[in-house]
Amino acid sequence: ADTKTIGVSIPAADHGWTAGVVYHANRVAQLLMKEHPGLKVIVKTSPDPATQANALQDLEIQGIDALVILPTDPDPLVNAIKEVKGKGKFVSIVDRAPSSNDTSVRDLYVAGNNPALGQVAGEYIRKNSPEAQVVVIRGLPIPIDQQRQDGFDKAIAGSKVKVLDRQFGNWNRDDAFKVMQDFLTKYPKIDVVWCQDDDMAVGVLQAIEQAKRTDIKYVIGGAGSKDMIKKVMDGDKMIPVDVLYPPSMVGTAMELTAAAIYDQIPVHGTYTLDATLVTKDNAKNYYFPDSPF
Amino acid sequence: MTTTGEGAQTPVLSAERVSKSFGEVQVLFSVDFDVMPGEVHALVGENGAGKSTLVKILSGFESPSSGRLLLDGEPVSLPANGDAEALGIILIHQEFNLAEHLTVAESLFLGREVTRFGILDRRFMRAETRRILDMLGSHVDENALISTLAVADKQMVEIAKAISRDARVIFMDEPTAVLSREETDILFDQVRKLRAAGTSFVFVTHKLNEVMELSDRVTVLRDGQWIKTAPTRLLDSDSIAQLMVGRELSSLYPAKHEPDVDEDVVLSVRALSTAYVKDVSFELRKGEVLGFSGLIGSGRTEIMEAITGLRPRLAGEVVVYGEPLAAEGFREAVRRGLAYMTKDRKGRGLLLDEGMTANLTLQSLERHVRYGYLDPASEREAMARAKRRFDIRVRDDRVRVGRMSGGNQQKLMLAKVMETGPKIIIIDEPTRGIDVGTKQQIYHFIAALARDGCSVIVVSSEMPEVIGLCTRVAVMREGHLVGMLEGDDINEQTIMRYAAGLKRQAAG
Amino acid sequence: MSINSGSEGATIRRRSWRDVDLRAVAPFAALALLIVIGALVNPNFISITNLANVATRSAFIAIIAVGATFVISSGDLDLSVGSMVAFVASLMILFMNSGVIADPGLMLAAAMVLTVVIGSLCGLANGLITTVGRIEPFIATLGTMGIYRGLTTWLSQGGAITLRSSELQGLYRPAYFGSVFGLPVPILVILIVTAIAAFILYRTRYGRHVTAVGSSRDVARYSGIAVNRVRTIAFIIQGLCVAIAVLLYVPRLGSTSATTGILWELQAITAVVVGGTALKGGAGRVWGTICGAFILELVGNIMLLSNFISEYLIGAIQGSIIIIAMLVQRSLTRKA
Amino acid sequence: MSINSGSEGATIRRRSWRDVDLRAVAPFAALALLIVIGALVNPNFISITNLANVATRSAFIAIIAVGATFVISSGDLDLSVGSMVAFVASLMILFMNSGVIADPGLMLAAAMVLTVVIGSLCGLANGLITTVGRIEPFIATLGTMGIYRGLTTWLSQGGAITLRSSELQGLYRPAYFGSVFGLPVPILVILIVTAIAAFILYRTRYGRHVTAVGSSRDVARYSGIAVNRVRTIAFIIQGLCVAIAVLLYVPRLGSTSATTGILWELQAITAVVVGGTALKGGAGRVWGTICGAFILELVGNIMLLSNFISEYLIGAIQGSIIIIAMLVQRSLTRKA
Ligand SMILES: Nc1ncnc2c1ncn2[C@@H]1O[C@H](COP(=O)(O)OP(=O)(O)OP(=O)(O)O)[C@@H](O)[C@H]1O
Ligand SMILES: Nc1ncnc2c1ncn2[C@@H]1O[C@H](COP(=O)(O)OP(=O)(O)OP(=O)(O)O)[C@@H](O)[C@H]1O
Ligand SMILES: [Mg+2]
Ligand SMILES: [Mg+2]
Repeated sequence: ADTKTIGVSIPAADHGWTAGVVYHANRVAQLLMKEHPGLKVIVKTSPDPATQANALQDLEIQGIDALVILPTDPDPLVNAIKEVKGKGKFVSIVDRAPSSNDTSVRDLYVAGNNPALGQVAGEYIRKNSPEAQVVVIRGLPIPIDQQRQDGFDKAIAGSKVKVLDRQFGNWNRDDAFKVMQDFLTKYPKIDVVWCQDDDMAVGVLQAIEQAKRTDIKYVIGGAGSKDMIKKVMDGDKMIPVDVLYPPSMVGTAMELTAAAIYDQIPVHGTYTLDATLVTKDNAKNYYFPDSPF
Repeated sequence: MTTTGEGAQTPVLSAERVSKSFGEVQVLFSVDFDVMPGEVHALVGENGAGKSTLVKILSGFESPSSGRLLLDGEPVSLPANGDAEALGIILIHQEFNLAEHLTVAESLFLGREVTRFGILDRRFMRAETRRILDMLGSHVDENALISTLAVADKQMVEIAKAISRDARVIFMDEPTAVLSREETDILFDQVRKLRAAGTSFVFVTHKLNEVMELSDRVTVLRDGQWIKTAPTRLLDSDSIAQLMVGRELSSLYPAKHEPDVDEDVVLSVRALSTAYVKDVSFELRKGEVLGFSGLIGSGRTEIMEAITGLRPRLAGEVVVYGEPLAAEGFREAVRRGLAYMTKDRKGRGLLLDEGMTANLTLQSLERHVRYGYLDPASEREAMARAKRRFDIRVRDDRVRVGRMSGGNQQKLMLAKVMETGPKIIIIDEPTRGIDVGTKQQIYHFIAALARDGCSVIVVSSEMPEVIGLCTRVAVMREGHLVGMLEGDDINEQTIMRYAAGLKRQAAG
Repeated sequence: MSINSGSEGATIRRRSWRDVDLRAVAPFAALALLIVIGALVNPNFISITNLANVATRSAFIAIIAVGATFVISSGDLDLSVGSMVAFVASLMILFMNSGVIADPGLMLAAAMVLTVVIGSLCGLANGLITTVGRIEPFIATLGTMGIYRGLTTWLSQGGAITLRSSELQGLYRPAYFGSVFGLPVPILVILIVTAIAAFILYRTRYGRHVTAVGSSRDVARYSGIAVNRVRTIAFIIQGLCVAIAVLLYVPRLGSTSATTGILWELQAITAVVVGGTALKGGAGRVWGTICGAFILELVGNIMLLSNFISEYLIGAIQGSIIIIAMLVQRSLTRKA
Repeated sequence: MSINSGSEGATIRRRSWRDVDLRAVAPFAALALLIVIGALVNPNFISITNLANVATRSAFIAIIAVGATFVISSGDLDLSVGSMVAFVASLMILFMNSGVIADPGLMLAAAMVLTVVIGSLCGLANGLITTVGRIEPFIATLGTMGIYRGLTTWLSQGGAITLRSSELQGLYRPAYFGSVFGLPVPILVILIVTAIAAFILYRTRYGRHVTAVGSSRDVARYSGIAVNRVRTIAFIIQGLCVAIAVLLYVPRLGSTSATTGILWELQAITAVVVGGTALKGGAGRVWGTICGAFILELVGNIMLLSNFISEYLIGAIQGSIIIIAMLVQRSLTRKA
């Protein structure tokens, strides 16, 4: 009798982390549907903001009661989200917040902490290699990337940690490989690489290995892919830590949303997930060998 | 040479009651045709009579809608797309069939490259090409890209391509349309040589003197119907023309109309030079028909294109109605009443994928603008007018221009240029591929233009045309204007002597 | 010749009309087929709201593709349109954020004019580089694609550029979300733009020149057509269309970033080709282009509404549908 | 006519030869210019390591672009190569992960053979859809681009596919990172592939036919050339080149994902065009293509090594450099 529909709109799997999002969204969707017999969860992926705005319309056509959205790029999607919200649906935004992130846009905000991702990495470097010369490989030129940079800069502000260079690696292994090769050519001495994403770390490690350079002490990625967590677990010198930015947060948001529409629990406001520092000690808590990411 | 004993031998190739339709348009009606071993069989007829179509059917490029083909007396269905070459049946297309990105040698051997151990034997192919070109008396460089060749040189390459093959029957669809007299003679020598060795030729042309000169038999088509086949010696040019047109032809050339000496000079060219042409000066008066003669590649086209601003000038000046004309300003030239009809109708003259009307009005669209938009009705009217005026014959009004017969394309191109209502008209090869009947119409048309006060420059490789039409003839040689002939000097011999460099005037 | 002109002429005209019609109709047939498939996949599909949604959001690509029809018909190619959208939209929003004009209505009007001017200038730049610089359009516009995208990244400092004034936003919103006599504004804009484009392409001198230049540069030149001017104007028209698309895009999302419009150039070109215009240049089909844009958008919509396709496979199925649609079109045309 | 054949023939020959040479040399001149610029920008640039790095990593695009030279010369276009890399690489790694063959050496050999076969089959598919299906190559390969990419996403479930056996990885690594007589393997492979391709294009019957088909389909058909076969084989060669690129790609990172090879098709086409091959078909320039691929990679490298360019503007400057390089080339050719 209690048939409800939750629409889940997430970015298409275009790199490891988003693949993880897709994986967890589907996993939790199955769980929820088993738990609530009348519930239908529709998961849709979109490669870019314009398509995602379309996807929202398409979900609405299917008569959803609640929307969980992880925006590809939040600001361009605000209007589209408001459109849904305006029709009285329950809206949860995950991870990427628009600049005006208030109750007129959404009911629930499950936040991955982008500034913290940068900050935790920055603090680790500041603490462990206070005079490090760092090169930074950025993602794509979109706001979340900027937030991570800002967090990082804040953490190292006033320290002797020096950023030698920043370039975009587009969250892509091949591009990261190229950028790292050129960094290695350009700078005779690099202490630390911060590439804020585990996918890119793969390319970075290969480039370092190829150049047979020993000056680089370690590489900090981010997000918590199984490969990198494994390296941390195994005590790999090059990957001493990883900063967690779990793609499973979308599942958290979906569970909260289901709770909101079924149990009438007042779930509102902001839930911020930590950007946990994964170390050798706690790594096995975050190791999901079955995830594609 | 007189292997025309009909009935005695079986024909190499023959067509029996062949008909051809394109869609619902029939262009050949139950035509019979045969080729004897070692003969030259001329195929003549008006533009659009279906000559090219027949020749394409006989060489496998088109298949007949009904009727059958016989090879050595046995019914055959020829393989498509030129594969009939394997049977020794070769066609020189009316429109060129060369790839612009290949060199001459590469074109000659395209589709039957010679290899050694799987590797192209380029040296052999080049040498062989050189040999054949030399045999044809052509100076074309075997390494030149086709795209850099002049129209006539392309034609020579086509001919060389055909002759180099081991042929039983060679179809030549207007091979001489772009050739000079000299080149034609060399070609004919080769044809005679091969004929003596047993090769048969089918020769499509509009030049009836060539028919008389070379062929053993003549077949006449009219409106897709077979009219007559007869040994050439039983006919003369006039009777062939009459068979073609279906009526008696009056004299080919209209009476010349000499303009007064004190008529205005409408165009004057002063010391014009381009990359190839050096220091050319001449004047053109109102109502005058000025001929430009010379060998192929003597620079006539280049000078005309430089005058009209289609080609960069290096030096010199062009004055139209007393006002200088800027270089590289073809549009300005057109605006000032100058018109230029190119000789390269396929590459520069017509949009082959478009219909007739779009082509006709392309250069004169402003005449069909009503309230800022194009008026299709007005364009249709113009088309109907042009069809009447230039006797453009098509069986399907919406045919793509690329599919029209060669002569009718030529007429359409002339019509297109005339649509701009020019006062000074430069026509490069006005009657290329045009049948005698229409030729006469065009000559009279040019004469009428002159009488109405237009001035015309006729660039032509056909000597009789220049002689019959023009009151003055300029002769070019190797980029120089070597002579300006008037009155009785305008005769074949004198022109030839200037063109060949045996005689030369002080720059005039 | 006049003997058989009577009866034959008549049949000919009929035949070639049918011919022309079928070629032009083919994309519409593919569209109809898709709508039927869509209706089978999900009953919600055929609702007015959904169809209106699809038509509305196809507006950007459709309008850009109309411009692309000109460029492609004239024998060129413009790969920069996607980045141009991002660049022009960024400048528009930055201008509105600058607050140089106090009155919101005036400000909006000025911003719209500015957008149109900038779009045309971007098109002009593409045109000049291609024609005066004599660079293959593919390379030239690949270069400007990088330039426009790069400038956008720089303007946005890697982040987003968002329209700040909510007053302006409220004022501007109806340009995308509003409707006139029940017809959503974007659909209205598509129709107007296409009608004007069709008029220009088929009923003006310039349009005729575009076709001529696209079919043969040499013939056009020898016909006294200023080939480079015609080509450059086609690029400007493309820029103008991009500007119009931006005018609809900004009120929709109210923000841009360096990723705005990524790959739209491919979509626009695809719409043009699916609509029946040949990439080699020559005859352009504006209405076909619009139809092509709808088809692309519908395919995506059907994918989204159908719930049995793994989201990983959407790309693959989308690709297959495009190929199948073209095959259907081809077989329709062949029978003609 | 034989009167003037002597002198005239000679001048023409000289002229056209000079022309050909300069055209072929132009991309190399642009390359030289870039190297000079690079040396000025950063002294490290000119080091052997850096140049070797650049040449090595240009291998993928270069080899793919060699295949694209065939396709483009024959008058077609293949947009699917980037996704094809991802697809073929995924299958290769999945095969190696499957462990059906115990012996690592044998396994590797089998995987390589498989890769080549799959690449050729993908090319064949493109070729057949384009020629037999008579669909514009742009659309046909846009469709297969979606299909290959979609299948890859599906195979990888959106994530990465990583070569699991470290033994295999160790065995295979030198294929990218190794060197023979001081020459990195990828550079060696580029040279061999290009030499073979140049041989095929310029010295065999098939190559001649490719040029003819690209120059004019009708002429080729009338010369008894099996046009569709020539075109399809060009697509197969493209597939083969993609497979070779994959053979070098997999040992580099030992893994692929749904993003592998994104936009490589544009880069490959750009390399071909920068190298002097016209997109309209006809003459192909294989060595020019390689040079084009180097140029693209160098531009990126110089950007990164230079210290004075904001990371936001890199795309813009890259775009400008490509345009400027083409202008330089053009002006060189014009003087010829
Ligand atoms: N592929 C085609 N489709 C439609 N009509 C065609 C096609 N080919 C030829 N025609 C028509 O057939 C008729 C005969 O053309 P054909 O080329 O055989 O004439 P022709 O005798 O060679 O004329 P010309 O002397 O002008 O070359 C023309 O009306 C032409 O338009
Ligand atoms: N020695 C030469 N050097 C350079 N170019 C030459 C030379 N000889 C001939 N040409 C080329 O030949 C062309 C001259 O041919 P053009 O078409 O002007 O002559 P034409 O007299 O009109 O001959 P046609 O009968 O072919 O129309 C020039 O454009 C020129 O480029
Ligand atoms: Mg003919
Ligand atoms: Mg001439």
